[in-house]
Amino acid sequence: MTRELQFRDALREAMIEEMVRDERVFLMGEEVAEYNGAYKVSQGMLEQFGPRRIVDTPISETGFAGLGVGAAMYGLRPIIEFMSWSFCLVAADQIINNAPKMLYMSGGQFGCPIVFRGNNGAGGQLGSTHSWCVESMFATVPGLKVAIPSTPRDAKGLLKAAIRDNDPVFNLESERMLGLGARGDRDFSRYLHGKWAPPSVEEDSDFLIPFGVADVKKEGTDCTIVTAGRPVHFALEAAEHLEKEGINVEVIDCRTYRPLDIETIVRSVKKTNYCVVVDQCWPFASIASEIAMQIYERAMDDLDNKVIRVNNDDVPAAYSFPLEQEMLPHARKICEAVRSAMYVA
Amino acid sequence: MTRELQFRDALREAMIEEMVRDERVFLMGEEVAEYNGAYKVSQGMLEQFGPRRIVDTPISETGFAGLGVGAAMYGLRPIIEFMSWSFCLVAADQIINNAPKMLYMSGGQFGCPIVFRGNNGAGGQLGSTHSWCVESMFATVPGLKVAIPSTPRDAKGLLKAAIRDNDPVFNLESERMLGLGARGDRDFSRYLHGKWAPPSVEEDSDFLIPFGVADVKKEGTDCTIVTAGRPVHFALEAAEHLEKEGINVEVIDCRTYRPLDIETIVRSVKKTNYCVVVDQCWPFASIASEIAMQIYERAMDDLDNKVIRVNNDDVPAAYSFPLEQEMLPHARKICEAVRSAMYVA
Amino acid sequence: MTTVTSGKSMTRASDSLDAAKLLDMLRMMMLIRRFEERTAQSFMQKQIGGFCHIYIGQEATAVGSIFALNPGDPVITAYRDHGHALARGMHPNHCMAEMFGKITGCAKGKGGSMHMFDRAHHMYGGHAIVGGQCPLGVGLAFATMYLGEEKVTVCYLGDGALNQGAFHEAMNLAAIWRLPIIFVVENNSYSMGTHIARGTSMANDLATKAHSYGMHYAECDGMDVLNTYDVFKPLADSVRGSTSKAMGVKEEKGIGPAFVNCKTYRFKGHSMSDPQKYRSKDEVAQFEQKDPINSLVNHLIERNHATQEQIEAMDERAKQIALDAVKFANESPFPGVEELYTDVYSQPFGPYKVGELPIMLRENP
Amino acid sequence: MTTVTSGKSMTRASDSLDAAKLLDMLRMMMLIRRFEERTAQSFMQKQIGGFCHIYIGQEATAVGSIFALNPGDPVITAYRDHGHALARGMHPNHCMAEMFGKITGCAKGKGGSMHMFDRAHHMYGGHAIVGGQCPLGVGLAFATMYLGEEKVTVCYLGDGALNQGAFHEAMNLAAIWRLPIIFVVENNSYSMGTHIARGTSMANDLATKAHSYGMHYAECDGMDVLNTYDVFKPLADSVRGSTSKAMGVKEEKGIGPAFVNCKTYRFKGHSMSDPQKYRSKDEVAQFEQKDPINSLVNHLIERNHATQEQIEAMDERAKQIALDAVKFANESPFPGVEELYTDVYSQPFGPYKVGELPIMLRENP
Ligand SMILES: Cc1ncc(C[n+]2csc(CCOP(=O)(O)OP(=O)(O)O)c2C)c(N)n1
Ligand SMILES: Cc1ncc(C[n+]2csc(CCOP(=O)(O)OP(=O)(O)O)c2C)c(N)n1
Ligand SMILES: [Mg+2]
Ligand SMILES: [Mg+2]
Repeated sequence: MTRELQFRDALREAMIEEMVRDERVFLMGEEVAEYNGAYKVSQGMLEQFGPRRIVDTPISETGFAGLGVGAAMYGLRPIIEFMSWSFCLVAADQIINNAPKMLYMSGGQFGCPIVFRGNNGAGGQLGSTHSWCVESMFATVPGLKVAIPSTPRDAKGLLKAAIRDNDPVFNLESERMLGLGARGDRDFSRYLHGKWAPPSVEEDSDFLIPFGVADVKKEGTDCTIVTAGRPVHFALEAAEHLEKEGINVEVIDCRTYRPLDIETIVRSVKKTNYCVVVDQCWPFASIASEIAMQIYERAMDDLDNKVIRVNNDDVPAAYSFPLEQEMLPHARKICEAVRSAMYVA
Repeated sequence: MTRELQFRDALREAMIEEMVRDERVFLMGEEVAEYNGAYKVSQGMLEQFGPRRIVDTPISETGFAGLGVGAAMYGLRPIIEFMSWSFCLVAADQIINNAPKMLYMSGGQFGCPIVFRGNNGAGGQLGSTHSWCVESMFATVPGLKVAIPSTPRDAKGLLKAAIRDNDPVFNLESERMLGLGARGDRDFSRYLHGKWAPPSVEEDSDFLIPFGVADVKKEGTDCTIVTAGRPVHFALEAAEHLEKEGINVEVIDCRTYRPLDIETIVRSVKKTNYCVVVDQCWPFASIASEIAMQIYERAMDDLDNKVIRVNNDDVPAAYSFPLEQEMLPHARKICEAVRSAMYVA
Repeated sequence: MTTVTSGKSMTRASDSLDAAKLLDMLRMMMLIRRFEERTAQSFMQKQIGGFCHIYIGQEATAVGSIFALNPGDPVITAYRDHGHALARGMHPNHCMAEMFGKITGCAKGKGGSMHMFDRAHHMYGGHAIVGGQCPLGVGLAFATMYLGEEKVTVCYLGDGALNQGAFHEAMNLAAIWRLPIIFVVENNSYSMGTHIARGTSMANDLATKAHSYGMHYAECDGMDVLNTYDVFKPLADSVRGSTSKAMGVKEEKGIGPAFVNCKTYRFKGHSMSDPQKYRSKDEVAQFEQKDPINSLVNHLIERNHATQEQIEAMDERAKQIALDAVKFANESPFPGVEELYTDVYSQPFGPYKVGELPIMLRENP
Repeated sequence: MTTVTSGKSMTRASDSLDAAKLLDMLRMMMLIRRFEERTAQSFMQKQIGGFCHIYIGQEATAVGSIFALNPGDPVITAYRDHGHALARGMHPNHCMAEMFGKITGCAKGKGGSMHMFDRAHHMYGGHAIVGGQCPLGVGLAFATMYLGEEKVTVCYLGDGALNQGAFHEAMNLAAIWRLPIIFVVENNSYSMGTHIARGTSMANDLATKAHSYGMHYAECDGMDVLNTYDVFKPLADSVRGSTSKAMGVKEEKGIGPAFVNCKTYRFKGHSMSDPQKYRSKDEVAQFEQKDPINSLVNHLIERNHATQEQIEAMDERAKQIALDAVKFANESPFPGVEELYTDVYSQPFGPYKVGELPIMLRENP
């Protein structure tokens, strides 16, 4: 029996279970405690764990991100919430200089088991400074791990794995997905049923999704779509459209970008011989460029056409609804890319 | 007659000429005035222009980078020096949220004609927090322009163009190149002679190198090497080695990564049918991935083998000399890549 | 350096304001109030998207301070910016249309509620990253000093921004270079659900923060437009055109930068989606007693500067303007998708194009 | 909250130090001095690369403060960190070898001069981004509070870091949560070529900065190891183990965080490549009069705690240890290129491998 579980609840379950399991884990961020989370992800956690372990911060991302790194060096296992990854830019030095390099700079003496998490990608009409997708910028940094879940099941399994991981993990969630699971069948999409909800804690308190293992979210034979995070849903929407046209795509969810499970991707491309890569960042030097490049490196001879990528339009995010919608790597763009990849006029 | 001009002098000439030409241009940064520049790039400029236009700052990158953006909105044309681009991370929000998005967010009302410049890439054994290459991370951001000169001639022409440009430009210099031109013939390299020194101000005070125009630094017939900045010199060093083996490479210097002159690159690839892309960033989602991807997009049928990329090793920069040297995209790696691209055992 | 002024102990600048000017202030506060009511309504009706921060309750802050400025003095603020835009002179139609995401908006719909820019009125924008506008404000002040202009920049921030590094760096730069800038904390005691006392050390003594930068400090009752004006008018005049030996002048002018703690209160939630469990209804009701509009109305009526009927007519007019703004916004078209690629670069390349200026500026360049 | 202590007006903590302890202090300062002379020499001989910041002149600061700590109290600092590493107990061999980029270095040659880490001695590193260590220090203090440990974290910074946002955010967080941390400004008046008065507003009154965060303030003569100890000993004891109601405890213990202005001077240039035109030879000479080592020597001799011969022998010994360190570093091998891919991840994937701990820790885990 599949639980009807929202994405935000899955995140919360992951944190609660790990906090119960390990006294060293704590959650810190803006409005996570008394306000119960700006997006209600941490609802009730203050009550359960008290102010020592669920810590409200002032608007000081550099301060509390760095605090997390220091605490991790000392042996704690912080979860630092950015209300939005867009706000992590003021803390960039702490998260991409200190967190991922401490182990190396100290010659292996001080690790940094920390999770930074929060909303990534366009919310709803938040404008250009509030709509960052950080995966392209940050997955380039050695020392980090980057997870980007697309379903409540993955959200829980990846976040639990992230909290237990001994390295710094960026967990990229999406404001647009937090409510998934509460809006009826559309979200569940007929492709996802079994892959929707994680087991409950009674069933499996050690339910973890290992890093670097991609998931075939929909099997198909005609063209491989590689993606992760919110665009998985765009891809599944496109899959429904394309199915009507007789095109049966395979949708691969990378789940983590660093490490990247290129084997699973290549296996699929060898089967379908066509490939579209979808990512929600701006195209230049993006995750999509990287994945495409790696496919060429390993499976060029299996490709019957070029790899086509679908990204955000290469412009800042606009506020206006029609502009923002058009900018995203939405289903229509993906359909067009698949048709073009498959030489279907 | 070619002038013996150091890279740092070329940068200074560019700034001085533009400051003489336009009263709105000023230079601001740490130690740029009284100290004459941490790397002597701004030597003598305080004396020439006074403290209003050559401004020493405290160690407050967020503060003075943002100051520059505000001043640019008001109509000035700031040059903001980061002693090293590694230090720009504490100012990330100002330089990638405010500078490149102001025009868009204001619907075209407030432009941001500003140049951020400084040393990029590994210096000499500075360790991982001080050895950032920011081109992969930042060239992904729409609204920015990114220049990365490799010779004194380009340094001057590009910086002058950057200062006159009405958009925010990141000018990525290199500590390892500032002294180029003073160390004898090795630097000039027999390939570069004509391309070394810019005209003097008397010859041409409007000597500008337009953005988005790549330069063929060495013509060749057998394999295209695409790169920019310091790695151009690694590539030329590789070219000398390979010449002895009878391989005649063509070396293309992108000069600006955003805009990217893909036409010139593709033209060369169509001629040589083999391609190696070299960049000094970490490989994942890098400039090299992007350029390779664009080559596949436009010239896949002209390639007789895969595009091979050469990057920094995918690890933080180590301090220790042999480790740092090995990490870089050095000539030996490039030679191997070319041989492998050309199926030469 | 250790002065504290509050506008109360001095001859009041507002005493020299004639009735017409006072009525202008009232008119503007009423406009903001009625405009914001329509904003909130339009948000509930899903005509406005994104984050939407309502200014109701804080009107006296923007109006009292901006009325103390010269027309060319630059103003910059955070994302709770509708009030400042209107007070600075932006037409309500362009402000509302922006929130509707329409091409007729001040930023052609590209900025939205949090990004109100108006070049003609020297409004350098609302800015959405907390504290991020502070270094920009310093840059505006630097530019006016650089150009030798007689100006003062006013940089607003929320109390939550006191905890951001950007604010501190900005304060220090302003102080060492004696820049003509006034930092104004619109201190409504909350950043989202966090009371200032939980987030800011020494929250009850912001004077010491100003003094730790050697900066002039003032405070005002941000619920009282006249007191706010009283503090800002002389302060703006003494900060305006400040110069610094560090920048090469021989004789320093002006008092350099200042910091104003403007105690105010927002009557509505942080944004439109705030359940407001962090404060009591009583607390809100108590501040509603100090409604800045009522206070000024009473002041005017007591002094026979206006009749009740006049006041009501003004309020009707404000309602009508707000309604017209909604109508204008509603009837305006969305930007076409080709607008995606304009205004990215002033000197475009590849797929990019130069954009047209917003009609707001084309009408009033 | 507005206390200012200087160690002079109170019973001196150092009065209770016996001769052996005082001689230990002297020994450590001599070691740092001689070690740094060799460091500078090795840099000139190009055996050390990168940026190299010499601690000569500031020895009393690290030694006086660290001797006031318990062995388990965490210490963290900026890039001018050799003195702290040695004072905290790092073996000079591992410190020097690190600078030579050798596998026997404290960080296997991966960190270099600016990144001295020693887990066994609770040295949480030198950090090269100015101000960046301050939030880390707050994290260490948070962790000790979280775990209910009786510890105090000491976080050193240069005067240049006063102008970084990270420092301010760290101060505020420490203050609101009463964290057991002491921020120590090693105030040598210069950040590279910039005198503190040019870069920091109110440079002559750092007390107000501390008070603006409601933080305990103290100052000490960083050229005088005993005065430094006198200030730090009681301060560390009262800060150690501080707790906070904000974190859920009923009874608050300790005085919370503190800020110490340690006035010191560097005798050498900022780094090895500094022509030092920003200060006069006279100024340097004047401070050399206050050489912290000479002062302690005089103190010891006056009180008959040591003879001139003993002192000379100690100094010879320090020279020898420094020379041995160079020899050790010289004779050690460079890391093999396979070390490129170790220590990137604790749980590696793909090309990465788990690294071995530095021999420093394997010998003394
Ligand atoms: C750097 C950053 N962190 C977090 C946020 C999210 N955020 C937006 S408004 C806000 C509260 C700000 O409160 P305050 O500064 O007091 O302004 P007010 O809302 O009271 O006007 C927060 C946390 C942000 N926009 N930027
Ligand atoms: C964020 C940042 N900006 C600039 C630098 C370059 N830098 C290194 S040390 C230094 C001066 C620091 O002076 P201070 O903090 O007083 O320490 P001191 O050298 O006197 O020990 C500067 C500007 C840096 N490392 N980090
Ligand atoms: Mg507030
Ligand atoms: Mg200093």
